[in-house]
Amino acid sequence: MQTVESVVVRFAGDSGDGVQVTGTQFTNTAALVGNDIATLPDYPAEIRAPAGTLFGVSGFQIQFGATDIRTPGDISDALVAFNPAALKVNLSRLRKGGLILVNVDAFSSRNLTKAGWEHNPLEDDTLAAWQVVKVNMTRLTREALKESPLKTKDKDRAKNLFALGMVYFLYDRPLEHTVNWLNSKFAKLPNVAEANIKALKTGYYYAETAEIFRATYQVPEAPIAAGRYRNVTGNLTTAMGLVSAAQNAGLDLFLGSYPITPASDVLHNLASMRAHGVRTLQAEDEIAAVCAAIGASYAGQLGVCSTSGPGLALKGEAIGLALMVELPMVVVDVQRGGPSTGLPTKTEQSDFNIALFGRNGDSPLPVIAAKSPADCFDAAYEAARITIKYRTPVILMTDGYLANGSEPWKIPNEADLAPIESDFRTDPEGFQPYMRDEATLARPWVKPGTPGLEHRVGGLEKQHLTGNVSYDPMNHHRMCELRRDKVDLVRQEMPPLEVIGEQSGDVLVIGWGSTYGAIRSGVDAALADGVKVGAVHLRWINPLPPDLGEIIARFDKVLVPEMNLGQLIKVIRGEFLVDAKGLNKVQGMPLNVGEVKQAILDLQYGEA
Amino acid sequence: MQTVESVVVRFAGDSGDGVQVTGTQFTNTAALVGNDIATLPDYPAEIRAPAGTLFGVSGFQIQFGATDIRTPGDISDALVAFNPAALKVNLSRLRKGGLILVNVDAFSSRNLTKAGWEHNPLEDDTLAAWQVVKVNMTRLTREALKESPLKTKDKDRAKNLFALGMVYFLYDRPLEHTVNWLNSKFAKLPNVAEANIKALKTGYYYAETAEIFRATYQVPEAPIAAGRYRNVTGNLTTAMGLVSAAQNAGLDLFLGSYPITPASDVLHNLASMRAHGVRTLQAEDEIAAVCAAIGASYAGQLGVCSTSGPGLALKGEAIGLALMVELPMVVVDVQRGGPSTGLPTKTEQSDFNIALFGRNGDSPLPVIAAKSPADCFDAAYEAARITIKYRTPVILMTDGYLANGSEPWKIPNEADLAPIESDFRTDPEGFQPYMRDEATLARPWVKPGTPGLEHRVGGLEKQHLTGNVSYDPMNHHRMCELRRDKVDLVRQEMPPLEVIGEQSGDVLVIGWGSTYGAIRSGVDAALADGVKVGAVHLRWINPLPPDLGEIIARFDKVLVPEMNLGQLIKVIRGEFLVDAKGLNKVQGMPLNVGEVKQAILDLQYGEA
Amino acid sequence: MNDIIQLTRKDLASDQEVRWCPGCGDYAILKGVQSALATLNVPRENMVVISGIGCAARFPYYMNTYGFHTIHGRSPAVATGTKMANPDLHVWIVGGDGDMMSIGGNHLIHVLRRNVDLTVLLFNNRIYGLTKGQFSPTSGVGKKTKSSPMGSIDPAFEPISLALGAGATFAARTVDLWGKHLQATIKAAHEHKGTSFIEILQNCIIFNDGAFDPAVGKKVKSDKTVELVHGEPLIFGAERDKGVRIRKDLTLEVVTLGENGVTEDDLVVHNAHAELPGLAQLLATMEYPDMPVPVGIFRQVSRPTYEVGMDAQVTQAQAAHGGDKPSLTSLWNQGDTWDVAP
Amino acid sequence: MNDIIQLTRKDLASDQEVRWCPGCGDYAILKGVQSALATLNVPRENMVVISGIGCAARFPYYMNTYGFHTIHGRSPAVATGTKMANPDLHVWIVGGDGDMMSIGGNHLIHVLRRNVDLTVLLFNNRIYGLTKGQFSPTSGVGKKTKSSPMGSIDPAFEPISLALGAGATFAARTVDLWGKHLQATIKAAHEHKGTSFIEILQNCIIFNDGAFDPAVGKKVKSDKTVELVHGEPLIFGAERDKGVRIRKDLTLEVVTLGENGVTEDDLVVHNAHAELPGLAQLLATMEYPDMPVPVGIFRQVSRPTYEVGMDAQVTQAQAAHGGDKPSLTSLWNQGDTWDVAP
Ligand SMILES: Cc1ncc(C[n+]2csc(CCOP(=O)(O)OP(=O)(O)O)c2C)c(N)n1
Ligand SMILES: Cc1ncc(C[n+]2csc(CCOP(=O)(O)OP(=O)(O)O)c2C)c(N)n1
Ligand code: SF4
Ligand code: SF4
Ligand SMILES: [Mg+2]
Ligand SMILES: [Mg+2]
Repeated sequence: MQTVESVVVRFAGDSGDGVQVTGTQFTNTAALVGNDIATLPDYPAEIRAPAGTLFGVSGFQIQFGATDIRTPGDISDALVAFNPAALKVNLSRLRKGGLILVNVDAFSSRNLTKAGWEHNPLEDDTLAAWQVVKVNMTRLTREALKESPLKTKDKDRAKNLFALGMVYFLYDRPLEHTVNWLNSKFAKLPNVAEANIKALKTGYYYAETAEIFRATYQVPEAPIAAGRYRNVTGNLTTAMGLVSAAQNAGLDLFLGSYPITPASDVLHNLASMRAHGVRTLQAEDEIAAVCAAIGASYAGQLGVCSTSGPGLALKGEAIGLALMVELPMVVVDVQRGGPSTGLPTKTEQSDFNIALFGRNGDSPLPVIAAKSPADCFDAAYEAARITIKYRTPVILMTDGYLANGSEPWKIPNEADLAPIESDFRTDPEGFQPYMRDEATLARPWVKPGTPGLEHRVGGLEKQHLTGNVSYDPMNHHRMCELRRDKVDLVRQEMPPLEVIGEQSGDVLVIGWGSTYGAIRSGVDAALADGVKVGAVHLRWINPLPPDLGEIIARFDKVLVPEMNLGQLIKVIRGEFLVDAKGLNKVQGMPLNVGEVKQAILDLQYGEA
Repeated sequence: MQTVESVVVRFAGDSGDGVQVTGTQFTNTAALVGNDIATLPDYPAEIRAPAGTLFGVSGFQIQFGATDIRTPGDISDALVAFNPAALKVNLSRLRKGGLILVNVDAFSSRNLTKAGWEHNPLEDDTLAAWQVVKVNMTRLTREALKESPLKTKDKDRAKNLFALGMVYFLYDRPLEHTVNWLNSKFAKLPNVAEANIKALKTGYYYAETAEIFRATYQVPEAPIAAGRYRNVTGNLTTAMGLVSAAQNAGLDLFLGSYPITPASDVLHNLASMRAHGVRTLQAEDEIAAVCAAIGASYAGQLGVCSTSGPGLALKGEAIGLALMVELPMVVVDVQRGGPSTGLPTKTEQSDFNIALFGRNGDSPLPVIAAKSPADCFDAAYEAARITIKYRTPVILMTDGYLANGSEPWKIPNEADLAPIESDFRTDPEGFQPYMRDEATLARPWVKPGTPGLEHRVGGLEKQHLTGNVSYDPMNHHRMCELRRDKVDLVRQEMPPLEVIGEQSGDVLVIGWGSTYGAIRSGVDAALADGVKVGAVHLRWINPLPPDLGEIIARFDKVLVPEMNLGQLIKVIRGEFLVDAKGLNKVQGMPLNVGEVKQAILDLQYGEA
Repeated sequence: MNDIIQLTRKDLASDQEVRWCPGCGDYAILKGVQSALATLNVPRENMVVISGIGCAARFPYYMNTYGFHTIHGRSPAVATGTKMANPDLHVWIVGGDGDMMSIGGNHLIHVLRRNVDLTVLLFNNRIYGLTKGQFSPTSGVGKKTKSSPMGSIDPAFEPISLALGAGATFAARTVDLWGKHLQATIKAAHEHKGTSFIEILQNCIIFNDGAFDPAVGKKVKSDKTVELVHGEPLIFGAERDKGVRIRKDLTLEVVTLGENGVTEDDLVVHNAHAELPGLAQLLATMEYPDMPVPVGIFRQVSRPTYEVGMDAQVTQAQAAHGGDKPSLTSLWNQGDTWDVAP
Repeated sequence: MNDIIQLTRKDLASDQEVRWCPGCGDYAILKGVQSALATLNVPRENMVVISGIGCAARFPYYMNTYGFHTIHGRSPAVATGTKMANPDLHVWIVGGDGDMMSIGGNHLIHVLRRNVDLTVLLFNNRIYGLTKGQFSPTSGVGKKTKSSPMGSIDPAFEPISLALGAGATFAARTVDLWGKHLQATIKAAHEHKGTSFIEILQNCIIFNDGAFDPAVGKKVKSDKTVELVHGEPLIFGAERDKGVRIRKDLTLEVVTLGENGVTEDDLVVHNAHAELPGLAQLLATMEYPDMPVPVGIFRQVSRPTYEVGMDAQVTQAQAAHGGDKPSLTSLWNQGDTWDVAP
C-alpha cells in the first residue's frame, strides 16, 4: 500500500447509473475518516438523458487528501467509467498513467456507437497511456445477487455499489458508513438494503481477491482543526446562513423564490426549515418572488429571494424599489453559464456586471461573494447582517460550483456568530420615516401594526427626513448621494484584507467567489516556482475594501482571474488606475490550479 | 428697440393655463423668423395638478437667438408668470434685472397662500431686483372678448394668448403664424378661433399702446445653413429616424411598446405612421414589448421597442435572448430620473450602467446616444443601420430633455442617408444558421417562410456554425468571444472623433448624450477664459471609439460631465487608466453652460 | 364584535394634498374607502394599503394608515409577502386597469388563485390615466387614443370573468359615485376571508370622460344595471319590472315581469355562494347593452386562506419543539457529522 | 383545398436527438403533432414553432420547421410579434404548465384576449419537469415536492376556465396518449381563425407519474371523461349510459340514462359555438371526481383576428398613397416647415 497526500477520483456514467449517490457516499466516507475534501458534481442538462449518449453523461469528482484541499482537482487520478460515453467524455481530464476502472459489460457495440467510438477502446491501444482495469460489473453484481428476490433490473442498479466497493478497497476505506446509510435509507425495503450491501461488499472483496489493482493507496488524515464537521453543499450553507442570521436577529425569514437551476436547492432547503420560522412562497415568477420578499421585509421579517442569472435580470426593477424604500433584503444569485439561458447546469461568474449595475438610475448596493461551499454560510450570514443593519438590499453571489460542490464545514458555536440587531422603531416621538442613523445612514425599520408610526413609502424620490414625495432638484441629488454614501459606509464593516503569500512583490492576484481554491493553490505553486506573488480574495465586491488600493500599490503587476470575459477587472482598473491583466475562462467549469499558476508565470515572465 | 444676440424666455403657470401651447407657439414663430432655438418643457408629474400649487406649476423655456443656440439657457431673461406659484418656483432661475410679466388677477390671497407667499410679492420689495410688469391679464382678456359668445370660463382660457401677444410685441415678432394656427386648429369652432385671435392681438396692441415695457428687443436671424427646417422634439425624430432606416432597408417596422413617461410619444408617433408599414403593439408590459419585437425581427421586420429606465430594467433577460439569437433590434431608452420610479417627468443620464451591463452573463452590445432633439434622427437611423448590419441588438439612449425639448431640424435629402441592406439569406446552398460574415461577424438573417432554410434558434449556448445546442466548454468560450468581438467590430463604423476647441492642451471634456449643448457652450466659455480645453462628444458609448485613447493622451486632464453620479467616467478610467474627474448633477435638470465652464476652470486652476 | 375602535373618515385622511385632477372619480372612491374603513373596528395601524403605479395607485398617500406605493403591476406580489409575514394586518391593494390587468395581470390572477386574505380594489377607468390617455386592456375595440390613432384592435378583458377564471372566491362590482353601494361592497369584501376582488367603475374625466355613463349614470342606472343579491331573483328597471331569465340553451335574456305571463319565478335567482363559479361566470359575461350591467357581489365562497395555511405549517413544524424554534445548533447538526479531535 | 403539400410525419422530424426521459408523455405528443401537421397542406417552411423554457419547450428542436426556443414564459409575446410581422406563417406555441401558467400567465391571457391567429399547446403535467419536480400552478393543494415538503398550499388553476375567463375563442382539452383525439384536436385548432388553446394532459414519468391516470387511464377513461361534441348531449360511460344534466340552480350532476326516467333529452347539449362563454365555463369548472373530466372542444367562436386588424390599418393608411408607402420626404415634411435661403 502506498501512502499519498491527495487523490482525485471521478465517477462517470448515465443519469441512471447512480453516479451522484456513489460520489456522495465516497465523499462522506472520506470525510469521516478524516480527509479534507472538495467535490464537484457535473450534471447533464437533461433530466434523464437517453442512456449511453455523450450529452447524458453525469459526473462526480472528488479530491480528498491529507492536506488542505481547496478544489476538486484539475485532473483526476482515477476514473470510474460505467459506460463508453463516460470514458469518452472524461478521458481528457484523466492524468496520463492514471487508473481507469470500467464496466466492460456496458461496452456493447450499440453503446460504443452511441458514444462515437469507432473501435472498442478496450480492445485496441487507445488507452495505452493509462492503467485500465476492466471488470464485468454488471455480470458480477448479478452473480452476487443470485439469491436476492429483486428483479434483474433492480439488481443491475446495484452495480454502482459494487464499483464503490472496489474503490473503497483501492483507497483502503471502511465500508461501515455506507452500510449504515443503506440500512437507514432502505429501512422499509430490507431486500433492497441487503442487495446493495451485498454488492458493496462483493465489490470490495472481489478487488481484494482478484488483485485487480496494481497498487492500493492510503490517504492519511488531514490536519484539520478540531471540531465537529459536516459535509455541505453551498446551497445548503446558504440556506443555513440566512436562517441563522434571521434567528439571531429575532426575525422570521421569508423566502420568495421561483425555481431555477442551479439555485432551486436554496428554495428546497429553506422550505424544509419551517420550524425555524421560515415561510416560503414559490412565486409565479422571479418578479413576484422579489416583490413578495420586499413585502415581507416591509412587514418586519427578513425578506430573501434566490435565483440565478436570468431571474436576476428580471428582478432589477424591484431591487431598485427595495433600495429606494431602504428596506433589508438579501438577493441570492447562484450564477450559471450565460448569457440568456446559456448553460443552465454549468458554473460561471458572469453576473458580476448585472449585480453591480443592473438597475435603472444611480442605484449602488452592497454585493458580497462566497468563496467555497462551506463559506456560503459565512457569506450568507454576513449579507443578512449587513442588510439588516444598513437597510439596503444586499446581493449575495454564489455559483453553480459552490451550489452543488461540497466540502467539510466546521459547525460553528452559536456564541461565535456576530450579533445582529433588528432594532425596530416603535417610538413615535420625533419619528420621521427617512431620518437616519448617523453611523450607518440607515432609516428606521417600522413594522406596520405599530401605533403612531403610520407612514407611506414608495418608489418615487422622497424628501430627506419626511419621506414625502419630492420633485425638488437639490433634494434628489442629495438623496442619490445619501444612498451611495450608505453603501460606501459598509466599508467600515470590513476587516483588513488578508494577503496570502508574499505581502509585496511582483504579482498580486485579485479574485472573488468560487475561484478561491484554485487561486490559492495556484499562488502556492507559483510561490514554489519563485515568483513573489501575493493574493487577496474579495468578500465584498461592492463597495471595494478600503485597503485594497494600498495593497495593490505594493505589487508590480496585478492579475484578476475570473470565470467570465473580464468584469471585476474593469472596476479594479477604473478604481485604482492599475493596468491589471485578466485570466479569463468562460467554459462552464471552475478554474484549474494549473491555469492560475501558469497565468502568474506568464504575467511575470511574459508568455512563452 | 435694442438688438440682442439671444434671449431666454420662460412661461410658467398651472397645467390649465396653456403654458405648453403658448411656449410652442412662441417657439414656432421664432423658428419661422429665422432664429435658432432650443426649448425645454418642464411638466409636473400630475396630469392636472390642483390649480395654484407649487408642485402643479408647468413651465416652458425657450432660448432663441441670432447665433448657434445649443441649450434652452441656464437662466432666463424674462419670466411670464400666470400665478403666484409660477413666480415662486421660477424666480431663482431668472436673471437679476430680468423681466417679470405677471397676471395680477391671479394674485388673490388664496393663491398667494397656496404658493406659500406670506405677503404679496407684487406689493413689497421682494421683486426689487427685477423689472416687474403687472398686467390684469384676466380682466383685460374678458374685456377684449366682451362681444364673444363664449362663456366666461372659456374666455378666461384665452388669457395665455393675450400674454403671448404682449411677448410677441416685446420681441418684435409677427402674429401671423399663430393666427394661422388658431384658424386651422379651431376651424370647426370659429368662435373659439376668433376669441383667441382677438386676445392675441389685444395683448399685442395693449403692450404697444400702454407702453408697458421699458424696452423692446429685436433678435436677428441666425446664420443657419440653407435648407428646409422643421421644429422637432426628440421623440418625434427618434420615430422618424427608425422609420426612415427601415424604409431605406426595404423593411417594415414593428414596434412593441408599453407606455411610460417620457418615452410614450415614441409609441404615439410611430402609431401614427402606419402608412410607412409601421405595426405597433401596445403590449401588456415591457417584457412582452421586447419579446414581440424579437419575434418580429425573427420574422423579418425591423423590431423595435421603446421605454424608459424601469422598463429597461424589465427587458434585460429578453435583450439577452436577442443577443444570443443574434437578431436585429433597436431598444430605445428615453432616460428619466431614477432609481426605481424616481422622478418620472424629469431628465437624467443614469441608465448608462444598466444599458451597458444590465444583462446576465457576458453580454456586451452596442450602445449609441443622441445629443440633441434633432440629432435623435441621426442616432436612431444609425442604431437601426448597425443592428441590421451586425445582427445584434443596439440600445439607443435619449432622455427626457431630448424627448420633449425641441430645436430646428434640417430636413435631410433622401439621397444623403447612408444605404442599409437587410440582406436576407435565401440560398440553402452551404447555409448554416451560425455561419458568419467575415467583415461583421453577423450571422445570416433568414425569414421563416424561406424554403430549405428551416432551422432552430434559442437562448441556450449554441455550437459555432451549426447553431445546435452545445454544452461544450471550449465552444462556449469561443462563442462568448465571438459575440464580444462582433460588438467591438462596430468600431470600424465610427468616423474619427471631432475634437471641439483645442486639439491638445489642458483639459479634455468627454461627454455623451443630451449634455452636448451645455458642454459645447461651456467649453467655448472656458476657451474664452484662456483655458486650453477641447471636447469630444461620444456618439457610441459602447464600444468606445478607436481614437479616443489617443485624443485623451493629448490633454493633461480629463473632465466627464454627466447627469448622474458618475457612470461613463468609470468606464473611461478603466479603459484608459486616466484619472478623469466628474462633473455630476443629478437634479432632474439639464446641465447648465455655466456649470460646465466652472468645472473646467476648477479642474484647471483648482477649486476656489 | 364591540365597536372598540372609534374612527372617523377624517382620521383616515393623511396630511398629503390630494393630487388627482379636479372631478376625477378617484376622489369619491377615496371618500368611500375612508368612510368604510372607519367602521371596520380595525385599528388604523393595522391597516396597510399597497398599490402599484398609476393615478389610482397614488391612493396610499392619502390614507393615514401604513402605505406602500410600489412599482407598476406588482402590488399583489408585494401584498402577498406582507400578509404572509404578518397575517394580523389588514391589507388593501389599489390599482388601475393598466396596473392590475395589463402589466400586473399575472400577479392578479395568482393572488386570486392562492386566496391570500386581502382585498383588491381595481379602479377601472378603461384608460391609462397617469401616462396621459392610452387605451388599456379594458378599453375595447375601436377606442381612439394617442397610441391607437386609427382605433384600437384590442378586445377588452371582462375583469370579473377573468377573476373568476382565476379562481376568485369573492368578486364584486361597484361604481365610484355610488357612495353607499361602494361602502357596503368594501365592507363585505373585508369580511370575506380570502382574496376579495372589487371592480370599481371609475370615471377619468380627462381621458375617458363618461365611459360608464350610459350604464351607471344617474338617469339610466336603474334600467341599465342589475343588482346581484344573494338568494334574490335578478330584477331591475326603474319600475322594477324587468328581469333576467335563462333560456334552455343556457343563454340569458331580459324579460318584462307581467308580460307574456312572466313572473318572478321565471327569473334567475342569484346564488353568490354556489360552490362552482358557473353561474357567476354566466352573469359576468352577459353582454351590455343587450343585457344590464350586473353590480354587487358575483361570488363569495369560503376556502382556506393562503397565509393561514403557511402559518399552520410553521406551527406544525414547531410543535415538535414545544411550539418554538429549534436551536441553530440542532439545525446545523443534521445529517452526517463527524468529530475531529484536537 | 387541394392536398398539394405532401408531407409525412418523418418530414417534420428534425435531425436532433430527442432528449426527453424515456417514457415521457412528450414523445407521444411530438408524434401526434408531427402527424397532424403533416396533413395540413401547409408547406414546412411556413410552419413556426415557438416555445419558452421547460421540458415541453424543447419541442421546437425536434420539429423540422422554423423553430424558436425563447425564454421562460414569453413564447406568446414572441409569437405575437412573429405572427403580426408575417401573417402568412402558421405559428404554434408550445410550453408547460409552469412556462405558460406560472411565469407566462400574463402573456397567455393577453394573447387569448387579442385573438392572434395561432395555436397554443399547453403540456400540462402538473409539475415543473425541467427544474426537477417542484409543484406548479396546476398541481393543487397537498402536493408534496421538494419545494413543498409539508404539502403545497397552492390551489390549482383550471386552465380551460382561466383561458375562457381571458376571452379565449377556442379552448380544448386532449391527452398525450390519445393519438387520434390529439391529432383531431390539433387540426381543429389549426382551422380556427384566432388564438386556439389546447390543454394536453401529459404524463411526467419522473416527477408526477400517473397524475392523470385515474381519469384518462385506458381502463377508466370511458367512465371518467366525457367527450364534448358540438350539438350533442353530454353522454359518457363504457356503456354510454351516463349523462350530465343541469339542475335548476345551474349546477351540474351526473345521471344515468334510463334510471328515474332520465332520457337523452334531459341532458346538457354541448354548444361550442355559443356566443358567450357561460356554458363552456360551467363545463370547465365541473369538479372531478364527482363529475367526469370533459375533453374535446369547449368553445369555438369566430372573432376578428389581431394580425388581420393591424394589417387592415396599414392597408387603409396606404390606400391614400396608391397602396404603397409614402416617400420619406413626405414623412419628414409634415407640420410647420420653413426655408432658410442660402
Ligand atoms: C415598469 C413601468 N412601466 C410603465 C410605467 C408607466 N405607467 C405608469 S402608470 C401606467 C398605467 C396607468 O394606467 P392605470 O393602471 O389604468 O391607472 P390610472 O392612471 O388609469 O388610474 C403606466 C403605463 C411605469 N411606471 N412602470
Ligand atoms: C427566468 C427563468 N426562470 C426560471 C427558469 C427555470 N425553469 C426552467 S423550465 C421551468 C419550469 C418547467 O416547468 P413546465 O413549464 O411545467 O415545463 P415541464 O418541464 O414540466 O415540461 C423553470 C422554473 C428559467 N429557465 N428562466
Ligand atoms: S388622468 Fe384621469 S384617472 Fe388620472 S387623476 Fe386625472 S381624471 Fe383621474
Ligand atoms: S422530467 Fe418529466 S416532463 Fe421532463 S422529460 Fe422527464 S418525464 Fe418528461
Ligand atoms: Mg386606468
Ligand atoms: Mg410542467
